[in-house]
Amino acid sequence: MRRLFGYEERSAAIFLAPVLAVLMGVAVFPILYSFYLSFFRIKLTRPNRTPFVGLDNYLDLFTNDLFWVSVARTVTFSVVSVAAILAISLLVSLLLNQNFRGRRVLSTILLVPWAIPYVANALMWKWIYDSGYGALNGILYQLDFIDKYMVWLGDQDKTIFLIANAFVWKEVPLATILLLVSLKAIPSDLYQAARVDGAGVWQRFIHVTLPAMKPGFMLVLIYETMMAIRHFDLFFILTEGGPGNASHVLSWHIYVETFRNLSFGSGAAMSYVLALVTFALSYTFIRSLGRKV
Amino acid sequence: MSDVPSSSTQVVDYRRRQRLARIAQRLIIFGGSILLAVYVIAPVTWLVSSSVQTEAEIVSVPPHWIPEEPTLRNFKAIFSATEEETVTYETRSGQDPAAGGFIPSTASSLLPAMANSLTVATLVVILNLLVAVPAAYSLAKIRTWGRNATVYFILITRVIPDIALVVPFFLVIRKLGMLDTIGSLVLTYLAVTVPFSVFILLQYFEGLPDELDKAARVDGCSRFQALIRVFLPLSLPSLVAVVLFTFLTSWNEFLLALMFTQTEASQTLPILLAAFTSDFTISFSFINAAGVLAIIPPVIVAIIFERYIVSGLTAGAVKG
Amino acid sequence: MAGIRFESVGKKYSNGFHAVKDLNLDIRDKEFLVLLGPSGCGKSTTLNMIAGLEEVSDGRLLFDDQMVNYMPPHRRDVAMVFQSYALYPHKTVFDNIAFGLQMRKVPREETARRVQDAADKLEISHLLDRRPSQLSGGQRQRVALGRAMVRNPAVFLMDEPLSNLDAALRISMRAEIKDLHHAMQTTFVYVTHDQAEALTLADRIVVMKDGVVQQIGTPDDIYERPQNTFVASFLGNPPINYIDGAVEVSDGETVSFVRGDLKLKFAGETARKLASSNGREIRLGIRAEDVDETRSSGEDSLIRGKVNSVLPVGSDQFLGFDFCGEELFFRVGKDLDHALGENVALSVDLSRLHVFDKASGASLIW
Amino acid sequence: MAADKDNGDQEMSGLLKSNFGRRDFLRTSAAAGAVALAAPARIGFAQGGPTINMQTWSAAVDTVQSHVNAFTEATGIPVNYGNAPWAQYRESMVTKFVGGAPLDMMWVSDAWLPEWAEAGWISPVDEFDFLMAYNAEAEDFCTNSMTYNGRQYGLTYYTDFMAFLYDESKIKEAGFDAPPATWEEVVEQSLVMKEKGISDYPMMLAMAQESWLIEFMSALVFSHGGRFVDDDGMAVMQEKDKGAVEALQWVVDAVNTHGIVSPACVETGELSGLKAFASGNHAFAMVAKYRLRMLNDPEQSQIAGNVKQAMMPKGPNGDHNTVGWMRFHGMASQAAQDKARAESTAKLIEWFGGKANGAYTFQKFLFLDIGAGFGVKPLFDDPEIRAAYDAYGNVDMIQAQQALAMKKDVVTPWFGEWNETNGSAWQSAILGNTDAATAVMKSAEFWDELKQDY
Repeated sequence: MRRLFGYEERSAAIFLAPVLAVLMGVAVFPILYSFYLSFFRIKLTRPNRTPFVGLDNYLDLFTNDLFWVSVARTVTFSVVSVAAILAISLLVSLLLNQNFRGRRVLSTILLVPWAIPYVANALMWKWIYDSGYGALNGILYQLDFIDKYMVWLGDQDKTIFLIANAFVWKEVPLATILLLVSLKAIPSDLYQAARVDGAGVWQRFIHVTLPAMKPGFMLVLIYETMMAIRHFDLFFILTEGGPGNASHVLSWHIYVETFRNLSFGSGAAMSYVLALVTFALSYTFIRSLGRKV
Repeated sequence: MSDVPSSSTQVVDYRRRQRLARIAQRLIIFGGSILLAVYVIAPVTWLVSSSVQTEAEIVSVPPHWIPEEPTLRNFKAIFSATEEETVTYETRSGQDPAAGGFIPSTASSLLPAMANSLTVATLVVILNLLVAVPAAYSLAKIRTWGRNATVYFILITRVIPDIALVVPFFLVIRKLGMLDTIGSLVLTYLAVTVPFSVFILLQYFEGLPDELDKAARVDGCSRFQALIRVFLPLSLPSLVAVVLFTFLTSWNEFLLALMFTQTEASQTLPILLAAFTSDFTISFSFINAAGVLAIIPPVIVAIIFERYIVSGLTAGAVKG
Repeated sequence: MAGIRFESVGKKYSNGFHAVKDLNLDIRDKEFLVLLGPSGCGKSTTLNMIAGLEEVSDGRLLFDDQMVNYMPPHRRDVAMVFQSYALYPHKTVFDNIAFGLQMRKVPREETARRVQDAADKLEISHLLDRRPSQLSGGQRQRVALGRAMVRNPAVFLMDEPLSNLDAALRISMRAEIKDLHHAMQTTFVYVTHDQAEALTLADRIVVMKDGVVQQIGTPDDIYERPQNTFVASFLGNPPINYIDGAVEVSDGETVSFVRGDLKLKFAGETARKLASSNGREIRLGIRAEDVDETRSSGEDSLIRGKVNSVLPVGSDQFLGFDFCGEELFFRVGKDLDHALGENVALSVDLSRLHVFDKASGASLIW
Repeated sequence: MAADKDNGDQEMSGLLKSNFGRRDFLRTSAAAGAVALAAPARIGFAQGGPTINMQTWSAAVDTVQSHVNAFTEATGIPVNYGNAPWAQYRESMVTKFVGGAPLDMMWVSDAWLPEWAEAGWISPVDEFDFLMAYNAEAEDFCTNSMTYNGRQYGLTYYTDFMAFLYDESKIKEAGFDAPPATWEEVVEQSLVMKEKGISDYPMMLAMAQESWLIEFMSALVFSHGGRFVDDDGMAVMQEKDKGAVEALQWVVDAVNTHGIVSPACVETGELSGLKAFASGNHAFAMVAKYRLRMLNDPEQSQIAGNVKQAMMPKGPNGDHNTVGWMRFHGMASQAAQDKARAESTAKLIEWFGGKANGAYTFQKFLFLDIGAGFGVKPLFDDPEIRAAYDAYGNVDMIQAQQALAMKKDVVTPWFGEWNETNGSAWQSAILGNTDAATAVMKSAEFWDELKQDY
């Protein structure tokens, strides 16, 4: 009795057609194509020897030490930066949700980091972190926090955190905006009801604000995790994976494998491992936060 | 205090506690704002300050926070773009040091590149809205088979690292005959931004009551009319979030632009910025000046739109 | 328009939930029909199917003999009032009410006139320029009603429209809705879980549970002649009391209910229907108000117990009554004075006893 | 290819070559549900036809553009000139080659020659006699660097070498009257400067992971009398006294023992290092010779006028050798396949790498505009050139050092891959994660592995 294409299905089809057309037309071919490449041993400098190797490119990863180093670096970078982004943007969005003088100015200032192209951002931080004449050393020295110029990016224990800082600095505005949008959707009578029920500030936050922010929170979590795991530009411009392999993250590893080593097959295989992890994380977040996107 | 009845003490205490709480709240807001502003603005201030320093001053140790001999030469170089079509031996920028020639010869391409970036970003924003809004509405409010599959399909298109997609993207663009055109960037940026635009709108639409949708349809709206007449006016904050997100993503994007563009006809701002760092003559102060200019258009866009998010013109009333 | 007919209609969601099962229902033109049941019983789903907001999975839904299974809501001539009112937050009251007319391309002057009319009737003319966020709950409710009224729809659907109001307002709005039905002379389908609303408003009531219709009938039918324990329990305040026991037929004509010392003699029709059921396990239902202390019709109508609680409710009082360890509630006159723990005997109105099969809960007499 | 088929291997013939066909594409994308293929016809640059596509990195853009315009005016051949940032140039070119973008002439770094030639992206130009004629006046170093497997792949765009520069005022302040001649003396003088507080880290070395790193390492190794690889291409870097261990050990000691090189050197790129030197932080620096001009420009440098060039210090077994490099104008294989396009492209190569209108115009402009070294000997006698050089450098010193410049010995098809590992290994040693010998050994093993693999 049910029709496959009732009015609802037809409406849905029409509404989804543009987005599906764009993604099918532009994104699907590249995805399938690079997936296809991941089953071949491709070295561009040997254009005539590109055998089909099945899963070898994937299996080889298990014995590739540098690959695992890069996984560890990626995990460190992602966990640190996503946690920082979430914490800061949560606080900032709560702050901006208050009514106070200067809020407009503050929120406009806040958007500035977002507005800087990544390349400019990376160059700016490179300039700030420079151990010779950088602004960070300058200000710390003038404020007497340090008595001689420090090594920043060149210190392998600090590198990844400094890069994370540059990343966080740039990503907080977007995360804040997304959280703010979800905060705006909380009806104020919910707060009043909670207040009547005797809930204190903290309880109101836990029981009213946080649950209502969940969808926005999830969106930020997924988006920023995806961005952090796959982030590339800062590593490229600030360190190229160095010093040693202190910032040799997975995305940089893939870049090196693909464009420096010209091994398109294994580069694609690594990309798909990364994609799988990203998808699994997103899926878990969606599920564990108990809501479909 | 001892002669004050205990009940009255309590009243006084309450009032004082409330006042203290309010003062504490103000202090927290004030302190938080200052801290945040400093964290955000300090690097940018340095960027601005160094953009008006000379190349020699910029490497001072310790840095000169306030330029001792401020100069607008970098900005002049950018804005004094010659109108001439063809560069000849005579009109080439000879890069004679005496004439401040360390400014990259491509300085005059910066404004055209900004124009390209602006065009690309604007088109991507418009197309995103056209494409993502109906999709998000459909996924949020129309319950049909294939809905979940569509959500995951959209998500999957964004989990693969761009690096892996660069070459196949290039093949698509070449086959479409769009190499070195703005169109190539519009198309690919649309494909990389639209999934998240859909998700931003989707989570917002899902927050709007189902009954609103039902009411509209019983009132005689087709699905399309319900979207246009009822949902769109209510989604301003999320629409603004999408506008900002897509505009800035397009404005910032580097890798694809690097691959698809090669001449002034299509090169975007980030490409020019990167190019400045690798010419024979490199001026950090000039690069910083270019960075400062790069911030201005998005900040203007943000200023235009942010109040719709921050003050939430309509959203508060939705569920009330 | 409009008679609405459900023919073996089912509604199954994609997650497998079967919200409505094999529904057969005829809604007559200009009737006030109330769908009554606890939450999740399928009543709202049924309403949504009439509106076209939910698609019918099985069977046929007909408006005046025309199948409308696939007709989207905006092509059906229905209006609906929602529990949350679902007013458009970005539109003024006027625009909220006018919206449906605008969508149907009613001329501007006509729209204005009808909106004004409706606003006058609902006494909200002074609010027309406000936005929903500036209105009180009752005002919003009226706007929601107005929005449906102006449409002059063939079917008027209401989904728990009063449940968000406070008690006093709810009662007065009931009366207004009843008036509205009279004035509009159109079919009303009204969903509620509130038995009082159902009993006051309905021409007919449909009681539903777990997607299945339990009973269809006039309020009187439903209250006086419940066809199963579910229907019987769902209506009545305090709810009907049950005592399990057996049928005893003596002398071939005296039919009684027996439980230990308690023996109640059935009267008239009931006795005749149970005459052949000697020894059958039954569940006896006694409505709270069907007892009396003053009337005394002999031992065969008395039920004895100990007073557990006394709850005055203004006009009457509820008596908590311990009968062989089971708690029964009765509604008695307020001038009666009983101390807690006191043993009392109440006389049961033998003509109003309800008898159900103990296992299935189905009525044995209606 | 046939052999592979016999082995049962599945071939993805030409999938990654530029002839990825329209039909392949349509088939794949149709399967993927592609739409939008009906998009407007080519808006971008014209394919084929008379237009020559020229791709460079973003350097001296204006100078190049003016020379391109003069070419079109002289020959009537239109040129589509595009450029991409140097740091990403190789990657963007890889994409363009693989993606089949129309390309005819492009700039190539000597380090990429084997790679690009093996991949079939660029073609030799030695069939054009009018191009080969220029070899007579060209530096042999350049001609050698453009030659792979006996074929010459282009004409020189520019060439330069790694120079040892010093800040004369700091040397004097420290009480020395001559710059150091050996690496040992560098340490001695530096320690004195440190002691006198003239500079915290007197020697500037830029050892960050970037494309310059191999040149810095090679200069250190060559000046220590070592090699990475011998003439047969076998790794010798791990061998004592003729390898790379001494050079690396010197750097490790300089950073960790003497503290005369900043530990931040592992994050310092050529550019940052240059700017730090220009800010007066250091007394010695190893940078490209053409940087002399900038360092002596008061607009850009706080030590302008004091920067002098010395011969590259030598190690115990070394002899002031340094590394040289060059970039050249090459021809894309797709141009070479089409006779008319090849002809036009060769003309463009000549216009840039040879003479234009009878003179080495481009080379001269390039030098005058930005100080980039030329690979054609006659220009040294040009009075204008000599005058320009004298303004900030010592021509004799430059010529003497240039004569000792050696080609990078690691330029092979697997250079890119090895370079990443080698760079990390060196950095690890400097960071103290491993000792110099182990680091170099690891690098050598990887070299042999790659060589064998190839």
